[in-house]
Amino acid sequence: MDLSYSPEEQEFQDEVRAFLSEKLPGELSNKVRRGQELTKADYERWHAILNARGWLGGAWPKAYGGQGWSAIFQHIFEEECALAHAPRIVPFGLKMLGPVLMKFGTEAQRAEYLPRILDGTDWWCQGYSEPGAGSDLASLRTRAVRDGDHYIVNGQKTWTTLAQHANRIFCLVRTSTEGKPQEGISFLLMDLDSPGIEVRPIRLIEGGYEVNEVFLTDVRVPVGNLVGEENTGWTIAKYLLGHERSNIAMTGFSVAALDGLKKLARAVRRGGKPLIENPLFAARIAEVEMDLEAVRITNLRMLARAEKTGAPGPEASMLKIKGTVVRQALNDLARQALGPAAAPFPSEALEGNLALAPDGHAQAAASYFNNRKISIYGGSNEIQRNILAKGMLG
Amino acid sequence: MDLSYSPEEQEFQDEVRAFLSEKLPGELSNKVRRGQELTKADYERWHAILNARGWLGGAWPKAYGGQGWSAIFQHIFEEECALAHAPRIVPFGLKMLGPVLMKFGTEAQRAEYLPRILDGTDWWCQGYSEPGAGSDLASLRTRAVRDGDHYIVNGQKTWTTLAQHANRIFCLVRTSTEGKPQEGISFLLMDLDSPGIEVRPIRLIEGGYEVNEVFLTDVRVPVGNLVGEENTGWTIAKYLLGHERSNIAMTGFSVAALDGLKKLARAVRRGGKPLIENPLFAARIAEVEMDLEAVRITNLRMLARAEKTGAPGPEASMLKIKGTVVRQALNDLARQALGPAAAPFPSEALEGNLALAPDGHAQAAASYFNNRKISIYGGSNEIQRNILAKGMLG
Amino acid sequence: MNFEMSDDRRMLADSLGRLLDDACGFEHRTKVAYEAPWHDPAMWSGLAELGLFHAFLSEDQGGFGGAGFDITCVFEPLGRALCPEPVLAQMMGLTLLATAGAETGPALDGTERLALAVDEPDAPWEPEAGSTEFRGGKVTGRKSVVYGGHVADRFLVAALADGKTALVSVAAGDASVTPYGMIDGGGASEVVFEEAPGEVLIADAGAAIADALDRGRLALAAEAVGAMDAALALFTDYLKTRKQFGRPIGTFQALQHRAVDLAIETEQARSIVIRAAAAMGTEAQGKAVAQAKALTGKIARLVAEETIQMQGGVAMTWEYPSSHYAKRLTMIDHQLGDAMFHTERLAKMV
Amino acid sequence: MNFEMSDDRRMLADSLGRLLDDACGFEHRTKVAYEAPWHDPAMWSGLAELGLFHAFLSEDQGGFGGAGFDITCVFEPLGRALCPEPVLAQMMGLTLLATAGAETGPALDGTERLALAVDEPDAPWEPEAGSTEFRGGKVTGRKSVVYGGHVADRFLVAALADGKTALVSVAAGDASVTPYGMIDGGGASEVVFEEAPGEVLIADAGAAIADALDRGRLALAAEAVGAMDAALALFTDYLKTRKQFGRPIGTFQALQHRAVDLAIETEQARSIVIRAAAAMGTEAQGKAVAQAKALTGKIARLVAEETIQMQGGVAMTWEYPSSHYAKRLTMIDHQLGDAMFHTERLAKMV
Repeated sequence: MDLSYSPEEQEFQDEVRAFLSEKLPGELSNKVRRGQELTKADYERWHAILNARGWLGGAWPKAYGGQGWSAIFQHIFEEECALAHAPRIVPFGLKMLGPVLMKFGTEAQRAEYLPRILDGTDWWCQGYSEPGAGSDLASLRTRAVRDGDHYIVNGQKTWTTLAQHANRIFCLVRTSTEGKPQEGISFLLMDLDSPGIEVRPIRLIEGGYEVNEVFLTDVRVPVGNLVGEENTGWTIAKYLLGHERSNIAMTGFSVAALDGLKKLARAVRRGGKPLIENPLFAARIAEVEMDLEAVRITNLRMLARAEKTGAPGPEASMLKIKGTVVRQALNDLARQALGPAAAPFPSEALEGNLALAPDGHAQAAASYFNNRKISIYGGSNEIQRNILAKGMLG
Repeated sequence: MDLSYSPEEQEFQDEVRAFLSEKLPGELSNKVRRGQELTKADYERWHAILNARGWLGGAWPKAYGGQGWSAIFQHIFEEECALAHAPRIVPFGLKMLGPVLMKFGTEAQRAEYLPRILDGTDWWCQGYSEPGAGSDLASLRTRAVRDGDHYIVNGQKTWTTLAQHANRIFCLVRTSTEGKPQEGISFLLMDLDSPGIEVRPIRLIEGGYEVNEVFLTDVRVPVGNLVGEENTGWTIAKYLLGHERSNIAMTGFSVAALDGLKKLARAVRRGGKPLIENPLFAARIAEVEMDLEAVRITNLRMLARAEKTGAPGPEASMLKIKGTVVRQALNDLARQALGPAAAPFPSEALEGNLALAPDGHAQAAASYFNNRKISIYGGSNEIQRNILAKGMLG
Repeated sequence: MNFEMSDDRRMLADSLGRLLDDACGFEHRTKVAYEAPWHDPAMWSGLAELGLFHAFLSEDQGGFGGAGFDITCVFEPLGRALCPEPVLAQMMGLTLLATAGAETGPALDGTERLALAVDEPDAPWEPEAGSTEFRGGKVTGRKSVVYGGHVADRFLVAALADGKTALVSVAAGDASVTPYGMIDGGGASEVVFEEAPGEVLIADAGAAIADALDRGRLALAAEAVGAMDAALALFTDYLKTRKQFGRPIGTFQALQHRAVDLAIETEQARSIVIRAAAAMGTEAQGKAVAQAKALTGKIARLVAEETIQMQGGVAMTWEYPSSHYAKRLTMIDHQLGDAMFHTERLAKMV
Repeated sequence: MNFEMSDDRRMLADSLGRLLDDACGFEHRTKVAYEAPWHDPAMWSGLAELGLFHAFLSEDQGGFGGAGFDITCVFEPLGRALCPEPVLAQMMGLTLLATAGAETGPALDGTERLALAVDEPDAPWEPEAGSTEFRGGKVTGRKSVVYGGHVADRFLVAALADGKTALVSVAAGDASVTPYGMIDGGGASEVVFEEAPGEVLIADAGAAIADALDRGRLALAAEAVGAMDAALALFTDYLKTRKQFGRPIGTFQALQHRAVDLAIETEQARSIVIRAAAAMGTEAQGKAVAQAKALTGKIARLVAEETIQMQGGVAMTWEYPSSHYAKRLTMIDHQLGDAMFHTERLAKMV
């Protein structure tokens, strides 16, 4: 038993810290810390900084311009980034499509798309969910019908995150209605500029715009944009889901949020004293903190196992559930801590002498509402429980 | 809107209080308050005292020796009894079989059995559950086969409360295996002295004996002991379940338990101060108290509705769930309040100078464990949720 | 024992419900709730014409109500409709004017809009702990998140005067008012008084303010119950109709049991509000109101979180009313003391 | 990073597991656990012969272990087997003897049985708050619920001496000992000292006792994880085989989701115990142990309550092992500080 990083891992951790302290622009980290919406330029700026260091695709094999990071290196990198309030890396190209192309793509597809992901030429988005197919993804109905060298695609995708910034989309589409629903799905790449594609923003609960509907009407897609064989899209989707497990527990974000919460509870006063001296509120912080500490260790256990066996095991679903619950509990306490000051919207409107919340917390309520999403997307916590139940009870 | 009792009801409440203060023996109320097991003689003594006043079957119609109490009168009576730590009335004859015979029994059955319930000649127990049929009662397998003027009964019943004190049992038995499982069930009365009946005690988690297994081997039961028509037992069982709703939320017990808990938390010291001054513990008491207050009002709302419409409505299942959860939370806090002193068993072994728990609380842990049953028996809280879901979601 | 609303109250609640159906439909409500001035004069007039504000005062005081159930029978429909108008501020203001024996006519007919300026940035929910002062006829200090302050004609201000908490009336024009909208809709304001001329309405106003706050808490608890009812109705409808894996999601037992728990808790909330309404004006008022505010606060958050989680993505969108109920149900706990604040008060009474 | 047990520890844990399979089977265990003297000399000897007690001290101290993971690798199997022997008392006693530099041989080989006498009726879990005194070579006071006290040869007593908390050794024969069984099995005792001759082992023992208590808390947390594992194994087996309404109850989604939550929480418990074991001897020890004890206490109760509820009546019976796991999992929280006690300590550290 040894919970500490190896000397090599520690050295890498130091390296990441030094890099972040030197290269992460304060404008960006302040925006992240305050929960403000990032612009497309913000993301691109950060991606470019990372790419210059060769770390944007750090987990990619060296052959594709990456560093071939182990799961633990990847974890260290992401945790440090979160602690430093770096913008998150937009995952659709780097963590989703990239690995899919490496495993299922043709040589030509890899050569065309992988470099454009790293250098920022392409911004991908993900066309999975549909209005009628959320948790039950396999019931998707967007049709792709072969017409010579093209597929003609008709249908609708939804919850497409940051599609407003994207120029490309990878989609699950139905190419056959025979057999089980899973068997007729294909994985198709599209140019968002194609005629017949329309992106419409969806406004979210807290007022922001980060997801979209994508309408597909007689969109012509070259057959060369098919990834893998026709009707094998479900295998690819499952691979992607099983592969994309790093940062699933979001412990880096949560550790940073806990730190922010404690500062907030010291700054805010209730009953004439700092809120952190309130025994009930302090006990709640203590309770979240012990849960977070346990999630952090469970996360390390999963990483160690993945390093050995190559598979994350059922801990992945557990981490998704517990990691999101802890993160939401932290959002909840930050919102609560502000009392009446949490309610004004948008809080940035109140500045200077009239500012209501300590720096970094004006968006506490908005972040709380927005983060209700994390236990819904990427396979809701209910779906994760179904998966775990199958393993546990057969 | 008026939450107070009518003048007539208030008068009755005063009458019950006066009666309890005069007639309830201190030996009995002390045993109840301390959570000690009552003997058969204890129960019989209390039944006799109530019967002498005409209140043992207070909810029974006057024609059968009762008072024809309204649901509210019955509630007042039971709440006051609970607050005074009176022994509970053994319900199997009075609240279960009695009403069943009144509705489904023959004139002869009523004449024979009802008086013997009130005067204490008969102690009934209930033969419903079977080892393979708990929540899924309709799957019961105890067979009753007609043989001339008798049924020959073979099978096994379980969770038969206080069968060790009983001389009679009413059973659900299978008289037909055709059609749906519900359709082949009959309601049969038996003498526990009948050859072929064996009662074996089941020891419970906390060490006590209050339930039993009842083995039935070629038991000959006169056909005159059939209640209602053959194969209509399910209707009777459902009637009984729907009818037996008084005291379902156990608010009287819970109010008494809350009172005891507050006294306990004043008597016990932690960190050099009374436990009740601990902000976390006091907050937990406050939380249970508000839940209990709400259950109490929901209970009154149900009574008022039952008084008007004759039916308790879905609140009955809600009250079962929330009432048991509150009761268990109170048991939980009392156990916790004792700290290390909760653990010795049986705690009465430690008396005088060595007594560990304030008077009345030596059984706190045992009561906590024993009361895990209340959310299981009589239709578990999961079954209640199924019932409510059907009403809510169709 | 009787849990039926009186005919008068039922008529008022029904009329109010009909008015809100017309004047506060989802799209119009969302527009009003989130755009300056966060207020619809027509809706306000409609409420006033209904005689709504008269329900908050007794006949002695010039109204036709004033009891706890008069408050709850109004605020439940307001909660169901997510009405963003500052009725709460008007109600608490009227209560205090009446207690002070001051003129209530213009406020009763809705032509004068009141706001209670009590909270301060470092002392939320504790009027005694504020540092706003009244001296030589002038008020100086800052009041924060003043509900209804965005449209108020007059502020009723808690201010220290001669070592006591006084209630001082200040015309809105004499204060520096920064209006803003709220994340759950509707408006409030920051209010800064710099030597603002004020008139003392009650010199030793601690008890009067505490009573007004209690009435406000009861109103919010009732509003929460109304919003829960509406949120649950949307939710159960969704569970019955939305299909996943080939069947309505309401047939999945794990969701069923959680849905049932929400229904049970909503009944708990309803019950504790009834209890508090009945306790108004009795010795039990303080404790019963604290219980009602704490328990409804806790349950409101549960209903908000669970209805979002079980409905999934759609409940995260602005277009679907469920998200707006979730916001109101969550943020209602931030007004006049949250569940923790009141639980702590209750913990000291056990 | 490495989450594998070392070979030595794995061998010890495996040997211990086999011994407990033989010597602490359910029926025998239940008999020993609930009948005076609540102790099986043969089981005790078996544990001693395994060298178990040597695992609690470092090589310097005459053992072969002494680290946090040496404690957890022993107490997890003890928890799985619900072993009623007072190994915890022996472990804490040995720790203190070694810290004091006193003779540990007879305790290491199990011939001397130790018990730590710390709690008092009005001061549970707070050795500094006791009123037992040591004066002129004699101990006077009462210690309450002394685990292992029912069979101890020697008590290590926390007593006030010269304004400090001293650790005093008192022979069992010099104290008045009232032994009794526990509701979750095993034994303890009330111990009254009346001018009992004692020998000071550590004059200023506050830190040494605190460390021994931390090691005890870690042991209990690990024991809880072992008991959770065993309880969950019984439970999942029951869910898979028991049928209601014509199918295994483990196919009902509402139960599935709750079962999954228990599995998740048990992993949380395992993780926090690993964290605490790793923190022993470092600056982080106090906080990490408090977290482990608080979180396992909370989760243990959840596992106990939920496994009873979902298995139903059968889990309420004495004959079915599940009930005994539930009792141990519940009562473990009553030893060395419950979840609330440690959460409160942690709340002061946030």
